[in-house]
Amino acid sequence: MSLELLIMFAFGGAFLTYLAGKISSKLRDIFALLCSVALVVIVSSLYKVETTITLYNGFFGMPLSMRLNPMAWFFAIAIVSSSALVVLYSMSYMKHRERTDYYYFMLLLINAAMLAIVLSGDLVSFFISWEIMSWSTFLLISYNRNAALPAGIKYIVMSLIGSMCMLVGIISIYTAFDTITISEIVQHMATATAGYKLFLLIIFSITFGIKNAVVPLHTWLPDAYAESPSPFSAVLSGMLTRMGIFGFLLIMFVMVGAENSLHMGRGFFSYHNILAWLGAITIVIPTFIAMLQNDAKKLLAWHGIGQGGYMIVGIAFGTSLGLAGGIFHTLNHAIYIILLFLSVGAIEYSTNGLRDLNSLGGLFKKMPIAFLGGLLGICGLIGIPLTNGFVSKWLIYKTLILGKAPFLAFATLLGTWGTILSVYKFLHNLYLGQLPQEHQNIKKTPLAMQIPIVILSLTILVFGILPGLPLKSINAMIVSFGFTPLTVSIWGISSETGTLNMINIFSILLVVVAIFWLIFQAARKSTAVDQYDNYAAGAAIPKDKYNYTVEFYAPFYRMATPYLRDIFDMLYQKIARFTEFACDNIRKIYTGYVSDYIIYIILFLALLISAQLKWSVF
Amino acid sequence: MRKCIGIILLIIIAWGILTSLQTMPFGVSRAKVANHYINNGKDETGAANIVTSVVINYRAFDTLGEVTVLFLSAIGLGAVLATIKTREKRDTEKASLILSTGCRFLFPPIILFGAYIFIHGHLTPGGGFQGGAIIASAFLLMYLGCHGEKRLNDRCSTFSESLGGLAFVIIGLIGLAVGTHYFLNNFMPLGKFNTLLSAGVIPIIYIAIGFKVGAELSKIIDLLMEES
Amino acid sequence: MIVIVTFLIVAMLAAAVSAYFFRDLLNAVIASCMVSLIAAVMFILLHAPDVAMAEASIGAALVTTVFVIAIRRTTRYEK
Amino acid sequence: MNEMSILDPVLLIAIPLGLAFLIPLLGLVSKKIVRWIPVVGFLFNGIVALLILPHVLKQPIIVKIGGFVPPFGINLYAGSVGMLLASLIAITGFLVSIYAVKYITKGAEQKYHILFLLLLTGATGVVLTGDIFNLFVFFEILCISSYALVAYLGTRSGLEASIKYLIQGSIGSSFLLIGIGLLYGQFGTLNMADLARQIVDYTEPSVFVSMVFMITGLGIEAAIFPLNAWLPDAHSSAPSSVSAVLSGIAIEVGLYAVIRVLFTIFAVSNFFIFFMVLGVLTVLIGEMSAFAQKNIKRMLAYSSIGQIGLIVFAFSISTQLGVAGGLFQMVSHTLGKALLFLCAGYMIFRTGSMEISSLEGIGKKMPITALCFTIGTFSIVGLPPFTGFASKFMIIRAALANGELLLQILIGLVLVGTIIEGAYFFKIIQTIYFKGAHKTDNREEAPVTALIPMLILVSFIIVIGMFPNIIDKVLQPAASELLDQVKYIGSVLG
Repeated sequence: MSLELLIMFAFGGAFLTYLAGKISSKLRDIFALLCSVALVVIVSSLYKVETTITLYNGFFGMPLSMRLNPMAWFFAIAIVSSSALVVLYSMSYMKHRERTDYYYFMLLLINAAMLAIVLSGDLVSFFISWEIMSWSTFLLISYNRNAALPAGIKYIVMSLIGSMCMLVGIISIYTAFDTITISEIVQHMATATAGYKLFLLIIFSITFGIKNAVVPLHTWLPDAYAESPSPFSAVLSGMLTRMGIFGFLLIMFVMVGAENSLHMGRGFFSYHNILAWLGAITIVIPTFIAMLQNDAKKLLAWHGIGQGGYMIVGIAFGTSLGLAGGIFHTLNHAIYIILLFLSVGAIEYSTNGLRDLNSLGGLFKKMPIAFLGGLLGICGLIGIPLTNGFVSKWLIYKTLILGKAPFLAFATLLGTWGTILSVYKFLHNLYLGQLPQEHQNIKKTPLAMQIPIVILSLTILVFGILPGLPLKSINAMIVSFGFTPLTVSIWGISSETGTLNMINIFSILLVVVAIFWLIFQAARKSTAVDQYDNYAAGAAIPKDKYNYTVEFYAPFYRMATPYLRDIFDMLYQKIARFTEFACDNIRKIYTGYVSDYIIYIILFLALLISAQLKWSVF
Repeated sequence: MRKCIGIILLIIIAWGILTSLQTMPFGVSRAKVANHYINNGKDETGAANIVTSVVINYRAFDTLGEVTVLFLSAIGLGAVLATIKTREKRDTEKASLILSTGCRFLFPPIILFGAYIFIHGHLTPGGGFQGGAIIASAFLLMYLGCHGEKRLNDRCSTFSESLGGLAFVIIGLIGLAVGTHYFLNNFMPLGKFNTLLSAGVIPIIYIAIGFKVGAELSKIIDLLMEES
Repeated sequence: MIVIVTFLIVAMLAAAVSAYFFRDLLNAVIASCMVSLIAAVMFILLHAPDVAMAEASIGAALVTTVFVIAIRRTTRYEK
Repeated sequence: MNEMSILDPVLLIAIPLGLAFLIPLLGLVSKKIVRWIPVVGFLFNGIVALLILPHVLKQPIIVKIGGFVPPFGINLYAGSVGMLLASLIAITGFLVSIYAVKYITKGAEQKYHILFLLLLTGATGVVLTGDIFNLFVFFEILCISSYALVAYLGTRSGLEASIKYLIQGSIGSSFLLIGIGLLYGQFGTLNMADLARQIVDYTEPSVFVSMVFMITGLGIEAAIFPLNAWLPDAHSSAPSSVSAVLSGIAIEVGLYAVIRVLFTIFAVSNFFIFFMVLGVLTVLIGEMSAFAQKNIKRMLAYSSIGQIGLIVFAFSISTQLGVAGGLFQMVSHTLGKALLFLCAGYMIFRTGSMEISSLEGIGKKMPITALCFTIGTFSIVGLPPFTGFASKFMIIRAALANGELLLQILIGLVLVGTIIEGAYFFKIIQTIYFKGAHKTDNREEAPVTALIPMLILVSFIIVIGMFPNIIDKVLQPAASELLDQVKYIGSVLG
């Protein structure tokens, strides 16, 4: 019962929020918040519950069902809690924007659709929810107008390509096995040929690869992230994109089954190995492209792609450790990237929409909470110990080293170095350095925006120090895939070559930090001066030159730009232009002259007649 | 070039039609449906004119459709012409006295002839369509010969075309309501063969059609004449 | 009888062909009117008087008038 | 049978015909009543059709007009397909005529209503008749009223489109007539069942010639690829309420006739591969042409071509699933496209231009209309949970069911068409909602008489999309009726 209630609550809440907005905006805000909090409560009350319910048989007599299992619960709780935080954040962020009813409606609808995706027990309801999610996302990406419009089109076209692939896959499964219920498909899959399984894996991988932005299919993401409203960018990067990971888990380990999907092909040219390599490429290239970005959100967006690569590498490697790492990284990534987008959003809110890294700086004092969020966020992103990103990255490195994959391991490390370089720029150009004059009197960050940032920051630390909390339920998920369980304690995880125990690291670090702090306190001699109170060779520095963070990586930029172009995006643009050209020419078949049209008609008739009478084709 | 292609294509089509036609022996009765009409038409419908029995009884539904097509073309023409307002007065020469008198003299007999044709539709060749067309040609004569003097009465033509069509449909519906419950059933007594009051509903329908067709065709002429 | 029929057919064909070749559209209309008229006669010879009646009144009279009206509203000569 | 005689399917044709004849008379009394006559007529039709529909699912009703046994008289064949389409026509007609009450204000109003009524009556006749010449007659009614309605606005483009349509349509009609004539010459009967029975054991290749003539003739109205050049002009220059039925009903009915001829009369199986390729070509060319359009109604018209291609493709799979999918796609296209044209009608009316760029900010100005439009596009593109998805699902299922390589390749191409379709429809949605300045125009919503039909169509789209079982109960018998030639012959000739 509670599952139906959950879904009804999610979808109904979205519609009612819209209606409430017609009455008063205050009522709507409260209602939206209540809805999303209620969803968190309901989902968390369903912990360790495993049920299956049939919604109805209305769709061509196919039973559309919902099922709850460890995997679904894990993703569901992540979805609802992140969306609750985002809704809370939006209450202030979106206050003075137009069409807020619509915004909340779409936000909650996307949330409900994602919930329906992870809870769906059959492929048709999976597809339906997937598509609802896709089109509502499109509607929300376009929300910011202007530059957001092409981004939206790019997103929806790629998304449609993915959906069509998935639809073909689903229907072929239905024709092959005569069922759409996932649990039944699993049983039937044993009878399928290896070729068919490979077909399924590939065709679903296209869909999920597009959604998760695996490298050749990633081009929709940077624009979409950058141009959406910031709270929605957070949802987009945190959970929505990661529905791709959910999909990969579903197709690889649930439907096709681990023992099949990990033995598809031979040697290097096996399915999961190629996927892992794609993941590695996804880590390296976007991370370095991120370094070149001057738009805070675009920078984060490219990191979003790159981090997706870690997850892919983890789950494609296909050991319990790797899987745990991949899944955990999905959660961790969600937490810190939402945090980062929310803090960038806070800056955007305060500076009236500025997010250009070159024109900001020194906001540390003005917006301490946002700075905290940004700092902890990038710590998580890099994977500094004591933050959650460290644990999942550690798991992935460990997997790759244990799995004797030095190149992949090197790629992941390379990605981390790139991350460090680029997020330093991010942190520095936003919060550190000099505060430009025009930002001296920026708006204060409202409380509703601060609370989510604080909560997420704390979560990063909690999961970093106590990784066992989420790893337990991840472990349950891995077991349900048929892998050997990990030995997880609340402080960490042990594997055959070494144990990760965060409490040790925590205490060591605590001591080190305390010592350093004392040293710094004792040795502090610097004095604070105003930013214009500095001179070079006796002359004041021109004002426009004072911000030394402008063009932070200029030499690197000059060196790397030719190699770091997004060739896939260029290729797709070319295809799109060609299609447009072709469309324009096809149209010219309809010349506008009746005599031509009559020739067509007569030609058609004459062709058919002669085909039959002369050659008896039919 | 284009013409050549067109001709070649048309030749291919003609070839197709010819091969089809070769399979039909000319003049030999193969149609069993037609045989049925010839053999049983008299008894089943009571009409002396077999063509009429087919048109108004066996295939009355088609006739209803055709009447509608005619109705449509008049209405459609009216609808299109109503939107184009480019009326310009042209100088027209008045017809000579002899011509106009002759036309006026001929008008009643032609009308009468048309009426005769459709009233006797079930007995002699012709019927509602032909009668209506003849009536319309009488109006045409008036338009040509006595320019602008006598115009079709709009209200009158509307009445006759509407009532004609309605009568057809209502007779059909009465057939559905009474007797054997078939639409357009010949529910009235067939009467004595080969007399004016025979063949059940056929004469009534034919009169309705005659009025309707006459009114519609005249209206089309009226519309076009008025415009020019 | 056969002579009459042959004559009618030849005349009909001639009228049809000349309707195609006339540059003066009014002439073409009259020629096509002749086709209809001869067709009506042919129908009578083929014992189909009702069809003949329809052909004479509609094909020969009404259609011709409609064409003439159309010509009057547009141009008389084919370009 | 006795209690059924009250609900005779022939009423679906007779009553609207009678009402159409009545309109000129009523027009003399009051101009206002006339507007409501089509509404009344189609309300009646809708009720009757929906009441009859459950009866025909198991056993078709054969209506003998005039009481003559087929093949001697004309008969109506009110089977599941016929009644399904007849109900669809009646419902759409009802909604569109409500819309037209306020929408049609210019020109010869009374004549518009007559033509509109007869257009759909002709369509009903085509789908119900069991006689091939009768089909031709009703087809003519359908075509002639559409010629006139296309030119109704009297604009230059309208007249030009109408003339083009008239020329091509007349060629089509005459080809159809030639085909029927050849068939009658060969078999001496006009009854479809009787013809089918005789054609089964007739081996001369020349029977194919008559079939080709009929297919070409009907194909012009059905807008199959090389024969559809009239469509974009005609559908875009007609008044929007007319475009809605032309796109939603007229071409579907044309296609129904093609399918009926192919499946029931000739039952040619090896023609379908050709037809399938034609369908895919129609999809691709329609969608690609739509992509480049700047005029919203032209875009919708081209998109109709694409949809027709999809339906043709579905039918030519010629399995139970494929045919059912094709019929379903017909239903969803009718609902979706009618909705789109109705919405576009008032959008154009309010902005005064058919250019897509002029629709900027209409989402604020006419929120409900814009919302309906959005839902319509989603349904046409085939996004869940709207009807378009359910029907597309069925078609893809049918295409993949056989495991034939050709079918798989073709369905791939169809899906490419869908993606192109998605791209241009989503662009329009962005234009409606997200383009232009943030100005707050005062609201200029469409009148209630327009909103009611739109909202009803939206609710149909959503309900059928979520519960396709409702309609699947009709689709399955309908598909088996189309495929089962023997049963058709048996139930007509006894």
